[in-house]
Amino acid sequence: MIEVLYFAWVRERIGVPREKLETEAATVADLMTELAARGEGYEIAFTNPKGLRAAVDQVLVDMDHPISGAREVAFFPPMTGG
Amino acid sequence: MIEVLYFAWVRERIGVPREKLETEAATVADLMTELAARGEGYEIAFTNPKGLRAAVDQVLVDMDHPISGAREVAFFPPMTGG
Amino acid sequence: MERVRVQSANFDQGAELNAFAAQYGAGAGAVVSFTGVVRDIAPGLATMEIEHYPGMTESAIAAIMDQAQARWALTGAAVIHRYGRLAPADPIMMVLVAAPHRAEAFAAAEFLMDYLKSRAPFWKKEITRDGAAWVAAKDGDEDALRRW
Amino acid sequence: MERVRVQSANFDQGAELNAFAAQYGAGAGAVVSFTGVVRDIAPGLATMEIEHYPGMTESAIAAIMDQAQARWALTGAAVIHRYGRLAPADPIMMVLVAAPHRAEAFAAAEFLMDYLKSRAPFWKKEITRDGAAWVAAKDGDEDALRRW
Repeated sequence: MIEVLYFAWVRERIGVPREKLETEAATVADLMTELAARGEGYEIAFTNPKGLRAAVDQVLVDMDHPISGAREVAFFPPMTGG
Repeated sequence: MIEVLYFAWVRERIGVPREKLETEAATVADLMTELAARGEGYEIAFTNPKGLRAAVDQVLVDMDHPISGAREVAFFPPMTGG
Repeated sequence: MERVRVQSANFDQGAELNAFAAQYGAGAGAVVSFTGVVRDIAPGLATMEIEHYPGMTESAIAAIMDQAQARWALTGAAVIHRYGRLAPADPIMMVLVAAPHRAEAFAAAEFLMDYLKSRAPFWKKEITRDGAAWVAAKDGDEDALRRW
Repeated sequence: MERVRVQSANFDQGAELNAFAAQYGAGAGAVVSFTGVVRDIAPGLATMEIEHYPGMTESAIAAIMDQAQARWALTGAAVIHRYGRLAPADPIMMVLVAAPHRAEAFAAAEFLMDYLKSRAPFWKKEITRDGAAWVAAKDGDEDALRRW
Protein backbone atom coordinates (compact mmCIF):
# COMPACT_ATOMS: atom_id res chain seq x y z
CA MET A 1 0.00 0.00 0.00
CA ILE A 2 1.20 3.43 -0.93
CA GLU A 3 -0.35 6.81 -0.15
CA VAL A 4 -0.68 9.10 -3.17
CA LEU A 5 -1.10 12.84 -2.61
CA TYR A 6 -2.33 15.47 -5.07
CA PHE A 7 -1.88 19.23 -4.86
CA ALA A 8 -3.21 22.34 -6.59
CA TRP A 9 -4.89 21.72 -9.96
CA VAL A 10 -3.91 18.03 -9.88
CA ARG A 11 -5.94 17.66 -6.66
CA GLU A 12 -8.85 19.57 -8.21
CA ARG A 13 -8.86 17.38 -11.34
CA ILE A 14 -8.81 14.16 -9.37
CA GLY A 15 -11.20 15.34 -6.70
CA VAL A 16 -9.43 14.03 -3.60
CA PRO A 17 -6.31 15.29 -1.84
CA ARG A 18 -4.97 11.80 -1.10
CA GLU A 19 -5.77 8.14 -1.46
CA LYS A 20 -4.27 4.77 -0.60
CA LEU A 21 -3.49 2.40 -3.46
CA GLU A 22 -2.12 -1.02 -4.18
CA THR A 23 0.40 -0.73 -7.00
CA GLU A 24 2.88 -2.86 -8.90
CA ALA A 25 4.59 0.25 -10.34
CA ALA A 26 8.39 0.31 -10.09
CA THR A 27 8.88 4.01 -10.77
CA VAL A 28 7.04 7.30 -10.49
CA ALA A 29 6.43 7.23 -14.26
CA ASP A 30 4.95 3.70 -14.02
CA LEU A 31 2.63 4.88 -11.26
CA MET A 32 1.51 7.79 -13.45
CA THR A 33 0.62 5.40 -16.28
CA GLU A 34 -1.43 3.30 -13.84
CA LEU A 35 -3.16 6.36 -12.43
CA ALA A 36 -3.99 7.79 -15.89
CA ALA A 37 -6.21 4.71 -16.49
CA ARG A 38 -8.33 5.30 -13.39
CA GLY A 39 -10.80 7.78 -14.93
CA GLU A 40 -11.24 11.05 -16.72
CA GLY A 41 -9.83 13.38 -14.05
CA TYR A 42 -6.76 11.18 -13.71
CA GLU A 43 -6.32 11.00 -17.45
CA ILE A 44 -6.33 14.79 -17.75
CA ALA A 45 -3.89 15.12 -14.87
CA PHE A 46 -1.43 12.47 -15.94
CA THR A 47 -1.34 12.52 -19.72
CA ASN A 48 0.80 15.64 -20.04
CA PRO A 49 3.57 14.77 -17.58
CA LYS A 50 5.68 17.78 -18.65
CA GLY A 51 3.75 20.13 -16.38
CA LEU A 52 3.92 17.72 -13.45
CA ARG A 53 6.35 17.29 -10.60
CA ALA A 54 6.61 14.40 -8.17
CA ALA A 55 7.94 13.84 -4.68
CA VAL A 56 8.69 10.47 -3.10
CA ASP A 57 8.53 10.52 0.68
CA GLN A 58 8.53 14.34 0.57
CA VAL A 59 11.64 14.69 -1.59
CA LEU A 60 11.40 16.11 -5.12
CA VAL A 61 12.46 13.43 -7.63
CA ASP A 62 12.68 12.71 -11.34
CA MET A 63 9.98 10.63 -13.00
CA ASP A 64 12.21 7.57 -13.31
CA HIS A 65 12.74 7.46 -9.54
CA PRO A 66 11.87 4.07 -7.95
CA ILE A 67 8.94 3.94 -5.55
CA SER A 68 9.49 0.53 -3.99
CA GLY A 69 9.41 0.86 -0.23
CA ALA A 70 8.07 4.42 -0.44
CA ARG A 71 5.42 5.50 2.05
CA GLU A 72 4.01 8.36 0.01
CA VAL A 73 4.20 9.73 -3.51
CA ALA A 74 2.93 13.22 -4.32
CA PHE A 75 2.01 14.79 -7.67
CA PHE A 76 1.70 18.51 -8.26
CA PRO A 77 2.33 21.30 -10.77
CA PRO A 78 5.55 23.35 -10.65
CA MET A 79 5.78 25.18 -7.34
CA THR A 80 4.91 28.85 -7.11
CA GLY A 81 6.12 29.81 -3.65
CA GLY A 82 8.07 32.88 -2.60
CA MET B 1 37.81 83.95 -2.59
CA ILE B 2 37.09 80.26 -2.39
CA GLU B 3 35.98 78.20 0.59
CA VAL B 4 38.02 75.05 1.18
CA LEU B 5 36.55 72.24 3.29
CA TYR B 6 38.36 69.33 4.91
CA PHE B 7 36.84 66.08 6.18
CA ALA B 8 37.90 63.08 8.27
CA TRP B 9 41.65 62.68 8.70
CA VAL B 10 42.36 65.55 6.28
CA ARG B 11 40.45 67.87 8.62
CA GLU B 12 42.32 66.47 11.62
CA ARG B 13 45.73 66.95 9.96
CA ILE B 14 44.98 70.54 8.99
CA GLY B 15 43.22 71.41 12.22
CA VAL B 16 40.23 73.31 10.83
CA PRO B 17 37.10 72.08 9.05
CA ARG B 18 37.01 74.93 6.55
CA GLU B 19 38.77 78.15 5.58
CA LYS B 20 38.48 80.93 3.03
CA LEU B 21 41.41 81.45 0.68
CA GLU B 22 42.57 83.63 -2.17
CA THR B 23 43.97 81.41 -4.88
CA GLU B 24 45.31 81.65 -8.41
CA ALA B 25 44.99 77.87 -8.90
CA ALA B 26 43.29 76.79 -12.11
CA THR B 27 42.55 73.20 -11.13
CA VAL B 28 42.01 71.09 -8.04
CA ALA B 29 45.54 69.71 -8.42
CA ASP B 30 46.98 73.24 -8.58
CA LEU B 31 45.11 74.13 -5.40
CA MET B 32 46.55 71.06 -3.68
CA THR B 33 50.08 72.13 -4.59
CA GLU B 34 49.39 75.58 -3.14
CA LEU B 35 47.89 74.10 0.02
CA ALA B 36 50.78 71.65 0.55
CA ALA B 37 53.09 74.68 1.02
CA ARG B 38 51.04 76.17 3.86
CA GLY B 39 52.56 74.14 6.70
CA GLU B 40 53.27 70.71 8.08
CA GLY B 41 49.70 69.46 8.46
CA TYR B 42 48.90 70.57 4.92
CA GLU B 43 52.05 68.96 3.60
CA ILE B 44 51.14 65.60 5.16
CA ALA B 45 47.59 65.82 3.84
CA PHE B 46 48.41 66.88 0.31
CA THR B 47 51.66 65.17 -0.64
CA ASN B 48 50.13 61.74 -1.23
CA PRO B 49 47.20 62.71 -3.43
CA LYS B 50 46.38 59.07 -4.24
CA GLY B 51 44.44 58.64 -1.03
CA LEU B 52 42.57 61.90 -1.53
CA ARG B 53 39.29 62.76 -3.19
CA ALA B 54 37.97 66.18 -4.08
CA ALA B 55 34.58 67.76 -4.67
CA VAL B 56 33.96 71.09 -6.40
CA ASP B 57 30.69 72.73 -5.37
CA GLN B 58 29.63 69.45 -3.75
CA VAL B 59 30.21 67.27 -6.81
CA LEU B 60 32.94 64.63 -6.82
CA VAL B 61 35.55 65.50 -9.48
CA ASP B 62 38.93 64.42 -10.85
CA MET B 63 42.03 66.28 -9.76
CA ASP B 64 42.38 68.09 -13.09
CA HIS B 65 38.95 69.65 -12.72
CA PRO B 66 38.93 73.47 -13.07
CA ILE B 67 38.01 75.52 -10.01
CA SER B 68 37.49 78.91 -11.61
CA GLY B 69 34.16 80.27 -10.51
CA ALA B 70 33.74 77.57 -7.86
CA ARG B 71 32.23 78.53 -4.50
CA GLU B 72 33.69 75.64 -2.50
CA VAL B 73 36.27 72.90 -2.91
CA ALA B 74 36.40 69.98 -0.48
CA PHE B 75 39.17 67.47 0.22
CA PHE B 76 38.65 64.15 1.94
CA PRO B 77 39.74 60.50 2.03
CA PRO B 78 37.78 57.83 0.11
CA MET B 79 34.25 57.65 1.47
CA THR B 80 33.25 54.88 3.87
CA GLY B 81 29.48 55.20 4.03
CA GLY B 82 26.89 52.47 3.89
CA MET C 1 13.83 33.41 16.25
CA GLU C 2 13.04 30.08 14.59
CA ARG C 3 14.87 29.39 11.36
CA VAL C 4 11.82 28.19 9.43
CA ARG C 5 8.21 29.16 10.09
CA VAL C 6 5.31 27.98 7.95
CA GLN C 7 2.06 29.48 9.16
CA SER C 8 -1.40 30.59 8.12
CA ALA C 9 -1.39 33.58 10.47
CA ASN C 10 -0.44 37.02 9.22
CA PHE C 11 2.86 38.46 10.48
CA ASP C 12 4.34 41.90 11.07
CA GLN C 13 7.36 42.18 8.79
CA GLY C 14 8.80 45.14 10.71
CA ALA C 15 8.58 43.29 14.02
CA GLU C 16 10.20 40.24 12.41
CA LEU C 17 13.05 42.36 11.04
CA ASN C 18 13.61 43.91 14.46
CA ALA C 19 13.59 40.54 16.21
CA PHE C 20 16.00 39.10 13.65
CA ALA C 21 18.35 42.11 13.77
CA ALA C 22 18.35 42.07 17.58
CA GLN C 23 19.54 38.46 17.45
CA TYR C 24 21.98 38.56 14.54
CA GLY C 25 22.53 42.16 13.39
CA ALA C 26 25.28 43.35 15.72
CA GLY C 27 27.32 40.20 15.21
CA ALA C 28 27.05 40.56 11.45
CA GLY C 29 26.99 44.16 10.26
CA ALA C 30 24.75 43.51 7.26
CA VAL C 31 21.09 42.51 7.38
CA VAL C 32 19.04 41.90 4.22
CA SER C 33 15.32 41.22 4.14
CA PHE C 34 12.98 40.29 1.32
CA THR C 35 9.22 40.41 1.67
CA GLY C 36 6.77 39.10 -0.90
CA VAL C 37 3.48 41.00 -0.76
CA VAL C 38 0.07 40.18 -2.25
CA ARG C 39 -0.32 42.77 -4.99
CA ASP C 40 -3.52 44.75 -4.91
CA ILE C 41 -3.34 45.91 -8.49
CA ALA C 42 -5.16 42.98 -10.12
CA PRO C 43 -8.67 44.35 -10.75
CA GLY C 44 -11.09 42.76 -8.35
CA LEU C 45 -8.50 40.53 -6.67
CA ALA C 46 -10.27 39.48 -3.54
CA THR C 47 -7.86 37.03 -1.97
CA MET C 48 -4.92 34.79 -2.65
CA GLU C 49 -5.02 31.19 -1.51
CA ILE C 50 -1.80 29.30 -0.93
CA GLU C 51 -1.75 25.52 -0.74
CA HIS C 52 1.26 23.69 0.61
CA TYR C 53 2.51 20.20 1.41
CA PRO C 54 2.76 19.97 5.20
CA GLY C 55 5.90 18.17 6.25
CA MET C 56 7.67 18.51 2.92
CA THR C 57 7.38 22.30 3.08
CA GLU C 58 9.39 22.53 6.28
CA SER C 59 12.01 20.00 5.20
CA ALA C 60 12.40 21.51 1.72
CA ILE C 61 12.94 25.00 3.17
CA ALA C 62 15.37 23.64 5.76
CA ALA C 63 17.34 21.93 2.97
CA ILE C 64 17.46 25.17 0.96
CA MET C 65 18.71 27.04 4.02
CA ASP C 66 21.35 24.41 4.74
CA GLN C 67 22.66 24.97 1.23
CA ALA C 68 22.76 28.75 1.69
CA GLN C 69 24.49 28.46 5.05
CA ALA C 70 27.07 26.02 3.65
CA ARG C 71 27.79 28.32 0.74
CA TRP C 72 28.05 31.75 2.38
CA ALA C 73 29.45 32.90 5.70
CA LEU C 74 26.13 33.88 7.29
CA THR C 75 25.62 34.62 10.93
CA GLY C 76 21.88 34.06 10.69
CA ALA C 77 19.05 33.26 8.29
CA ALA C 78 15.29 32.85 8.68
CA VAL C 79 12.32 32.16 6.42
CA ILE C 80 8.65 32.80 7.18
CA HIS C 81 6.09 31.58 4.64
CA ARG C 82 2.32 31.72 4.89
CA TYR C 83 -0.34 29.42 3.51
CA GLY C 84 -4.14 29.63 3.41
CA ARG C 85 -6.14 32.76 2.56
CA LEU C 86 -4.30 36.05 2.18
CA ALA C 87 -5.72 39.49 1.51
CA PRO C 88 -4.26 42.10 -0.87
CA ALA C 89 -1.30 43.95 0.72
CA ASP C 90 -0.69 41.03 3.11
CA PRO C 91 2.88 39.78 3.38
CA ILE C 92 3.15 36.34 1.77
CA MET C 93 6.62 35.42 2.94
CA MET C 94 9.86 36.88 4.21
CA VAL C 95 13.53 35.95 3.97
CA LEU C 96 16.02 37.40 6.47
CA VAL C 97 19.80 37.07 6.21
CA ALA C 98 22.63 38.45 8.37
CA ALA C 99 26.27 38.33 7.28
CA PRO C 100 29.54 40.16 7.89
CA HIS C 101 29.67 41.34 4.27
CA ARG C 102 26.88 42.90 2.25
CA ALA C 103 27.65 40.92 -0.93
CA GLU C 104 27.17 37.63 0.91
CA ALA C 105 23.99 38.80 2.59
CA PHE C 106 22.49 39.85 -0.76
CA ALA C 107 23.64 36.69 -2.57
CA ALA C 108 22.25 34.38 0.09
CA ALA C 109 18.91 36.20 0.21
CA GLU C 110 18.57 36.03 -3.56
CA PHE C 111 19.59 32.36 -3.63
CA LEU C 112 16.99 31.57 -0.95
CA MET C 113 14.31 33.42 -2.91
CA ASP C 114 15.15 31.66 -6.18
CA TYR C 115 14.98 28.26 -4.50
CA LEU C 116 11.84 29.03 -2.51
CA LYS C 117 10.10 30.05 -5.75
CA SER C 118 10.70 26.73 -7.49
CA ARG C 119 11.63 24.16 -4.86
CA ALA C 120 9.41 24.76 -1.84
CA PRO C 121 6.00 23.05 -2.25
CA PHE C 122 3.66 26.04 -2.31
CA TRP C 123 1.01 26.74 -4.94
CA LYS C 124 -0.69 30.11 -5.28
CA LYS C 125 -4.23 30.60 -6.47
CA GLU C 126 -5.65 34.03 -7.25
CA ILE C 127 -9.30 34.45 -6.45
CA THR C 128 -11.10 37.32 -8.14
CA ARG C 129 -14.72 38.28 -8.59
CA ASP C 130 -14.64 36.42 -11.90
CA GLY C 131 -13.23 33.15 -10.62
CA ALA C 132 -10.11 31.48 -9.40
CA ALA C 133 -6.89 30.59 -11.23
CA TRP C 134 -3.70 28.86 -10.21
CA VAL C 135 -0.66 31.06 -10.70
CA ALA C 136 1.54 29.53 -13.40
CA ALA C 137 5.23 29.03 -12.74
CA LYS C 138 7.39 31.27 -14.91
CA ASP C 139 10.06 29.81 -17.17
CA GLY C 140 12.37 32.43 -15.70
CA ASP C 141 11.96 30.96 -12.23
CA GLU C 142 13.48 27.67 -13.29
CA ASP C 143 16.20 29.50 -15.25
CA ALA C 144 17.06 31.56 -12.16
CA LEU C 145 18.30 28.42 -10.41
CA ARG C 146 20.94 27.80 -13.03
CA ARG C 147 23.13 30.71 -12.05
CA TRP C 148 23.83 29.28 -8.59
CA MET D 1 8.08 58.37 3.50
CA GLU D 2 10.84 60.74 2.37
CA ARG D 3 13.17 59.38 -0.30
CA VAL D 4 16.40 60.51 1.41
CA ARG D 5 16.89 61.06 5.13
CA VAL D 6 20.25 62.02 6.66
CA GLN D 7 19.96 62.24 10.41
CA SER D 8 21.86 61.89 13.66
CA ALA D 9 18.89 60.36 15.49
CA ASN D 10 18.58 56.61 15.84
CA PHE D 11 15.78 54.94 13.88
CA ASP D 12 13.65 51.82 14.21
CA GLN D 13 14.39 49.68 11.15
CA GLY D 14 11.27 47.55 11.62
CA ALA D 15 9.03 50.62 11.79
CA GLU D 16 10.74 52.03 8.68
CA LEU D 17 10.20 48.76 6.80
CA ASN D 18 6.53 48.76 7.77
CA ALA D 19 6.05 52.39 6.75
CA PHE D 20 7.79 51.76 3.42
CA ALA D 21 5.88 48.55 2.70
CA ALA D 22 2.57 50.22 3.58
CA GLN D 23 3.31 52.87 0.97
CA TYR D 24 4.87 50.78 -1.81
CA GLY D 25 4.57 47.05 -1.00
CA ALA D 26 1.14 46.21 -2.33
CA GLY D 27 1.76 48.04 -5.59
CA ALA D 28 5.02 46.22 -6.10
CA GLY D 29 4.98 42.66 -4.77
CA ALA D 30 8.67 42.61 -3.80
CA VAL D 31 10.27 44.64 -1.00
CA VAL D 32 14.00 44.41 -0.23
CA SER D 33 15.70 46.09 2.71
CA PHE D 34 19.34 46.38 3.69
CA THR D 35 20.44 47.57 7.11
CA GLY D 36 24.02 48.31 8.09
CA VAL D 37 24.56 47.74 11.81
CA VAL D 38 27.42 48.84 14.10
CA ARG D 39 29.16 45.57 14.89
CA ASP D 40 29.73 44.89 18.56
CA ILE D 41 32.44 42.29 18.06
CA ALA D 42 35.44 44.66 18.03
CA PRO D 43 36.87 44.25 21.53
CA GLY D 44 36.17 47.38 23.50
CA LEU D 45 34.41 49.19 20.69
CA ALA D 46 32.67 51.98 22.50
CA THR D 47 31.15 54.05 19.72
CA MET D 48 31.31 54.76 16.04
CA GLU D 49 31.45 58.33 14.84
CA ILE D 50 30.30 59.22 11.36
CA GLU D 51 31.27 62.48 9.73
CA HIS D 52 29.51 63.71 6.62
CA TYR D 53 29.41 66.64 4.23
CA PRO D 54 26.08 68.40 4.80
CA GLY D 55 24.52 69.43 1.53
CA MET D 56 26.65 67.18 -0.64
CA THR D 57 25.45 64.11 1.27
CA GLU D 58 21.82 64.69 0.36
CA SER D 59 22.53 65.59 -3.26
CA ALA D 60 24.95 62.68 -3.76
CA ILE D 61 22.40 60.18 -2.39
CA ALA D 62 19.62 61.71 -4.49
CA ALA D 63 21.84 61.38 -7.60
CA ILE D 64 22.55 57.71 -6.79
CA MET D 65 18.83 57.08 -6.35
CA ASP D 66 17.99 58.82 -9.62
CA GLN D 67 20.39 56.43 -11.34
CA ALA D 68 18.79 53.39 -9.70
CA GLN D 69 15.29 54.55 -10.55
CA ALA D 70 16.26 55.24 -14.18
CA ARG D 71 17.82 51.80 -14.49
CA TRP D 72 15.24 49.53 -12.87
CA ALA D 73 11.45 49.55 -12.82
CA LEU D 74 11.04 50.40 -9.14
CA THR D 75 7.83 51.48 -7.52
CA GLY D 76 9.65 53.00 -4.56
CA ALA D 77 13.07 53.52 -3.00
CA ALA D 78 14.30 55.16 0.19
CA VAL D 79 17.61 55.68 1.98
CA ILE D 80 18.16 56.57 5.62
CA HIS D 81 21.74 57.30 6.74
CA ARG D 82 22.91 58.43 10.15
CA TYR D 83 25.84 60.60 11.17
CA GLY D 84 27.32 61.51 14.55
CA ARG D 85 27.86 59.10 17.44
CA LEU D 86 26.48 55.58 17.15
CA ALA D 87 26.56 52.78 19.71
CA PRO D 88 27.28 49.09 19.00
CA ALA D 89 24.21 47.33 17.58
CA ASP D 90 22.77 50.65 16.36
CA PRO D 91 21.56 50.75 12.78
CA ILE D 92 23.90 52.90 10.67
CA MET D 93 21.83 53.13 7.53
CA MET D 94 19.05 51.47 5.62
CA VAL D 95 18.13 51.04 1.98
CA LEU D 96 14.56 50.13 1.00
CA VAL D 97 13.43 49.14 -2.50
CA ALA D 98 10.05 48.04 -3.86
CA ALA D 99 9.64 46.57 -7.35
CA PRO D 100 7.30 44.29 -9.27
CA HIS D 101 10.06 41.69 -9.70
CA ARG D 102 12.41 40.33 -7.08
CA ALA D 103 15.48 40.41 -9.35
CA GLU D 104 15.07 44.14 -9.91
CA ALA D 105 14.47 44.86 -6.24
CA PHE D 106 17.65 42.98 -5.27
CA ALA D 107 19.75 44.52 -8.06
CA ALA D 108 18.66 48.06 -7.22
CA ALA D 109 19.28 47.57 -3.49
CA GLU D 110 22.77 46.20 -4.15
CA PHE D 111 23.54 48.99 -6.61
CA LEU D 112 22.44 51.60 -4.07
CA MET D 113 24.62 49.99 -1.38
CA ASP D 114 27.68 49.83 -3.64
CA TYR D 115 27.32 53.49 -4.56
CA LEU D 116 26.55 54.65 -1.04
CA LYS D 117 29.73 52.91 0.18
CA SER D 118 32.02 54.79 -2.20
CA ARG D 119 30.17 57.83 -3.49
CA ALA D 120 28.21 59.27 -0.59
CA PRO D 121 30.39 61.59 1.55
CA PHE D 122 30.42 59.73 4.86
CA TRP D 123 33.50 58.79 6.87
CA LYS D 124 33.40 56.31 9.71
CA LYS D 125 35.65 56.45 12.76
CA GLU D 126 35.83 53.63 15.28
CA ILE D 127 36.39 54.73 18.84
CA THR D 128 37.67 52.07 21.22
CA ARG D 129 39.15 52.17 24.71
CA ASP D 130 42.58 52.27 23.05
CA GLY D 131 41.94 55.18 20.75
CA ALA D 132 40.20 56.22 17.56
CA ALA D 133 40.83 55.20 13.96
CA TRP D 134 39.23 56.15 10.67
CA VAL D 135 37.83 53.14 8.84
CA ALA D 136 39.82 52.61 5.63
CA ALA D 137 37.98 52.21 2.34
CA LYS D 138 38.35 48.72 0.92
CA ASP D 139 39.75 48.19 -2.57
CA GLY D 140 36.78 45.90 -3.13
CA ASP D 141 34.37 48.78 -2.58
CA GLU D 142 35.73 50.65 -5.58
CA ASP D 143 35.83 47.42 -7.62
CA ALA D 144 32.18 46.75 -6.76
CA LEU D 145 31.15 49.81 -8.78
CA ARG D 146 32.63 48.41 -11.96
CA ARG D 147 30.04 45.69 -12.40
CA TRP D 148 27.16 48.17 -12.83
